[in-house]
Amino acid sequence: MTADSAPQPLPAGRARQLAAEFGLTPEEYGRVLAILGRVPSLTELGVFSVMWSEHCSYKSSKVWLRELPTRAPWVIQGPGENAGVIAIGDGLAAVFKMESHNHPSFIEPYQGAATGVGGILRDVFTMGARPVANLNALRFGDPKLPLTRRILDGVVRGIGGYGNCVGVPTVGGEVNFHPAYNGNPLVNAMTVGIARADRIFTARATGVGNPVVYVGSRTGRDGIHGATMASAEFSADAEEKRPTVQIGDPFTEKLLIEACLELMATDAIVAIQDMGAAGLTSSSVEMAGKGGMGIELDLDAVPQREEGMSAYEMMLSESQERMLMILKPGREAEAEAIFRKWELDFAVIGRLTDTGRIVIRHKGAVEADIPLAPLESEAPLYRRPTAETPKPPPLDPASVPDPVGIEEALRRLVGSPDLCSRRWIWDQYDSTVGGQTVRRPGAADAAIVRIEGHRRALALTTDCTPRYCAADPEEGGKQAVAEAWRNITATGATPLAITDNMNFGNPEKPEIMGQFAGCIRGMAAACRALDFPVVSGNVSLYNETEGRAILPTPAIGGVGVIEDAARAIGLALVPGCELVLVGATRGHLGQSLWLREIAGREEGAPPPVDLAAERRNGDFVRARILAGGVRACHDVSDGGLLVAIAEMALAGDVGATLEPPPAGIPAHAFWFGEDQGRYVLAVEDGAALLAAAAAAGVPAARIGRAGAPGGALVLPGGRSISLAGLREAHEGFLPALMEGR
Amino acid sequence: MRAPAGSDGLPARPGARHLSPAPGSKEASLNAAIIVFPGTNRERDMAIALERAAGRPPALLFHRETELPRGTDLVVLAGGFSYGDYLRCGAIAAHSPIMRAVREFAARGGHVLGVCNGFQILCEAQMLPGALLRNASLRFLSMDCHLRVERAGTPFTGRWQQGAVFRSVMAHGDGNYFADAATLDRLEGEGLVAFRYCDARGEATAEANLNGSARNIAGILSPNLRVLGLMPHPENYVDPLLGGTDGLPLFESLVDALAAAPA
Amino acid sequence: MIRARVTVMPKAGVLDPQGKAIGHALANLGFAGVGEVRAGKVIELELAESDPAKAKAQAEEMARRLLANLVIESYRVEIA
Amino acid sequence: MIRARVTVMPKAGVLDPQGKAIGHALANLGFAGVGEVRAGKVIELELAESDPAKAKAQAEEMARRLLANLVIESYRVEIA
Ligand SMILES: Nc1ncnc2c1ncn2[C@@H]1O[C@H](COP(=O)(O)OP(=O)(O)O)[C@@H](O)[C@H]1O
Ligand SMILES: [Mg+2]
Repeated sequence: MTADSAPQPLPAGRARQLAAEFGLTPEEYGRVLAILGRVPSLTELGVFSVMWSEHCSYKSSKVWLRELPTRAPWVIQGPGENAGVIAIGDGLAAVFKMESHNHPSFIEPYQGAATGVGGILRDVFTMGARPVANLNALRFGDPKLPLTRRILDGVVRGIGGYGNCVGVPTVGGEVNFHPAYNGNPLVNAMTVGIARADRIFTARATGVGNPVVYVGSRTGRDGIHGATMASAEFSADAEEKRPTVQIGDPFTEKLLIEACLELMATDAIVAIQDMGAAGLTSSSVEMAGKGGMGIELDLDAVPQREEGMSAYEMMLSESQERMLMILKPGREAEAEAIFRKWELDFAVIGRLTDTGRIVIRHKGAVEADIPLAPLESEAPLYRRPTAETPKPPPLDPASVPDPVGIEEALRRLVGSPDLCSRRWIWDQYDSTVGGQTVRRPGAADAAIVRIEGHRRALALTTDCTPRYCAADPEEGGKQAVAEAWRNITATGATPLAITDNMNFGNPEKPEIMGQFAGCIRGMAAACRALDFPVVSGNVSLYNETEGRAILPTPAIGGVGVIEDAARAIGLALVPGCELVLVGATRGHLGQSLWLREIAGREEGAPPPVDLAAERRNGDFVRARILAGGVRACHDVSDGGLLVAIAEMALAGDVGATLEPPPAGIPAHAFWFGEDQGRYVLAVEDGAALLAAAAAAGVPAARIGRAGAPGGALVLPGGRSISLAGLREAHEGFLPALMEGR
Repeated sequence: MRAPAGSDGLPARPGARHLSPAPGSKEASLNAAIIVFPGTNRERDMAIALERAAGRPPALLFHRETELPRGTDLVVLAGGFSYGDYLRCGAIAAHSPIMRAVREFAARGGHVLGVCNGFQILCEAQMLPGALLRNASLRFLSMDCHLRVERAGTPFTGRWQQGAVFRSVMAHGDGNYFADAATLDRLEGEGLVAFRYCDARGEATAEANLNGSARNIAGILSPNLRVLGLMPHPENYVDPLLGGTDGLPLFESLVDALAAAPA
Repeated sequence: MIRARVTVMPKAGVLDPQGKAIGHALANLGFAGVGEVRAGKVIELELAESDPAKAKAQAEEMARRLLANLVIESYRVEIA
Repeated sequence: MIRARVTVMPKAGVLDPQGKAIGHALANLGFAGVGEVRAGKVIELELAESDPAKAKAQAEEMARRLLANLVIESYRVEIA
């Protein structure tokens, strides 16, 4: 390129003002000037502001994320690519990631959630994997508010609307309610795909002269500055940000999946990357940057949906269902034929160069010319000040008397917002398409999805207990990872790796950054102790409305594998079995749902996670499941032991008779305490299990016996609670809330 | 049973490539062809069920084709969201090139099975009467249902007794069967209602009629009994590991019928 | 260039769950005096045609062949 | 009793996947010269009101509060 075609700089004052509007600090803007050696053009300023936004640069979180363990012998690709990749046997790999669409889902719940699903699907199939399962981790505000219902309704319709249409089963997730999410719901979507382990595609662009190819939908003025919006705190005038909403087209996504996988079966692709946040900008910058290349784009060639779009608008558009790829030379026609067959747009829009610069041309003018290395190496990176959350004192169970009795507490708990059945939600998600879903939502602690043509299956879950994280970020971080590990273990599968979605408030506040750092510390400790590395993830900060932050929410998506899907077990109780509790019970009521829902208090330390015991107990349980003789298993988490037993009984429609609690623990603390590392097993031979536990040094106790179909839970002392009544409370809450039924 | 491996090492994905039709060997019992429209997404489920019953994989045919493979004796329109379900479910697919061939095939007495989106397409193509409206709840319904066999002894229901009750999966947003009263009376009078939604005991109650269909109708037949459309997915219950084999008789019935009397 | 508008409504006698649900929702929002509510579709087309009568005929054929399902819907064509 | 018709269309510039699919389908059916296609909704309401101006104001409020999603859609009210 020649000197006479340098980009047209903005007037200096205007550039400084716009930089601030786009979210660059004065110091960051100073770096832009230093890198370019001049004032940027509008397009250049747009590129810097989105690449250096929190969403794309991870500038506040990166230093902490580095503390997470990311390696294991089975990890093929850790964080840094579009999704993580692990080997799962038979020469196959699981490719997965979780991503947030929190802000868009607040502004327009249906489209926000739908495009969230679309985006995470692209992250997975861009690596060469066929998506085989979706999960969703949702957090909403106070269920009594009409706004909460409206958001919940739109989000669930949006997730279903997109996932059902693309034909990827939605097999699991989680839902919490808390007023802290009133103005900031969380929508975290996870996709898991399957690829051949030796056929993984990455975004590393190589080969000077190789064509840069655009495929998928046309570019419109959708969501310009969505990436910076996702990095900005909400104010009451959020309405004004509405034009940044994007519309999803799952039909086009389905065609894009098929077309990409068809092309990937050839060897024509050098590198590929979806256009997510900051669309064409981040995909082109990242691909060229990763390969140490330069890149030239000719925006006149970009397929456009609207007329008169500027270079700035095209580079920042977040139109959905688009991909960018680098092809081997001479393979354009072959690739184009495939995309045309699927009725998708296809255009060569540029070439790789050896200049190390991104050069953007539009209508004969150079609109941007930026050196790529400093764009990345000079990107802001902050070690923001942290303030530790003060450790709450442990709560003495004896200090909280039981106001209502065991029976009434159980009835209320199973019908409470955080413990009621999620059936109303999963009934709107196609969980069976693909014909491989062995355990659907509600049937097991982790969903089980078989790999077509194999006996092997994946075990999938999402978990996080935000109230624990708020009380003690480090214990909460540990617990989130441990619960995901436990959920997979409870099916008989081996937990292999996680993806995470770190949802927090404003990182410029030391107490928020302290929560972040604490959660990371806890997660890292748990990942190490459980051999459960992090292979991908996403950070969503500034989840605040008018200065009030959400609960710290590090959502964990766990993936495990079981060699023979037929050996995976569920949580439904089976008549005639003995019930054995594995793990130690101390009656920990601090931060429990019993404390919140029954005693009306949110206080105390959350239950500590003893990682050595967690590992020992879980490895023992998994071995027993695989050895046979365990008919059902459920981990003990929210709501404690009696809620876990009730969930098993309801799932199997089988009653149970329970034995008295040990002396020394108040009854309500025994039945509703949330001590960690515990499982309820329904086994054919209780004595054999207890003997094996004793030999392994694992605490275990017989706690009851399963009864007859359709029966009741019989408490020690003879009082019995009919399953029909419990079911009404458990199943009734969401339909009543959402349909007035 | 294993689907043929594709070049990506995973089972072949129909729709991604155009598989060659199964060879028309004499002892072969079923030459099925599944039509893949853009947005069809249950073709794998269907292929697995057909292969389980027939012992051989079906052919997969892209919507742009204008002819069926030689020797085809069953055409299947599978579930999904053809053309995104935009405009009306099945409306755009009903006008695609391959449908002319399907219509001619049916007119010659060929067997056609349409499930879910396939049923919607058959109605939109006027190969079956009536239409499928939005579910009465206006929500997508993904859950188990029970079906009662209203017409045994057809090529699709030969393995069931009249009145038999079986479980199926349903997964649709627009499954609310509608036809005017005269059409419904005719369907009933001629015994062309194949399946009705019912409860576990076989009662066709209002509560069991989750999508609001007229007279609990879940599936209907053409007058020659060779075209069947139904909303639920029998193909998702053909494996004990995946919830049971309640749907298998439908496919086994087809194998029986087409082995006995080729079209 | 002529703009045509095709309005497609559920036929009388055909169940209209959407219309019913909208009616309920309006009542719940406090709107009084809302009688029957019917929900339909509208498709706006740009036609490369200069004769309004021809454009209308063309849009009507589109409605008959694709845009409306005459089993359950009726249509109306307007030319802008 | 006044009949109001509320037409709700995707805003200009907002992706309209449905309109796009319909446009493709019309072309595949052999209709030539079809330009842009936009698909929207129409809601017909019976209002217990005798003053057309009041009926219009009421329908407009309904559109704003429920019938249209103003983030992505615009609406138009006509009184029959
Ligand atoms: N948003 C959702 N989408 C689909 N399934 C969900 C969702 N939320 C919860 N579920 C399912 O409901 C069941 C119970 O969830 P949860 O109470 O979070 O389980 P656990 O406490 O064992 O982790 C699980 O099978 C889970 O996958
Ligand atoms: Mg869970």
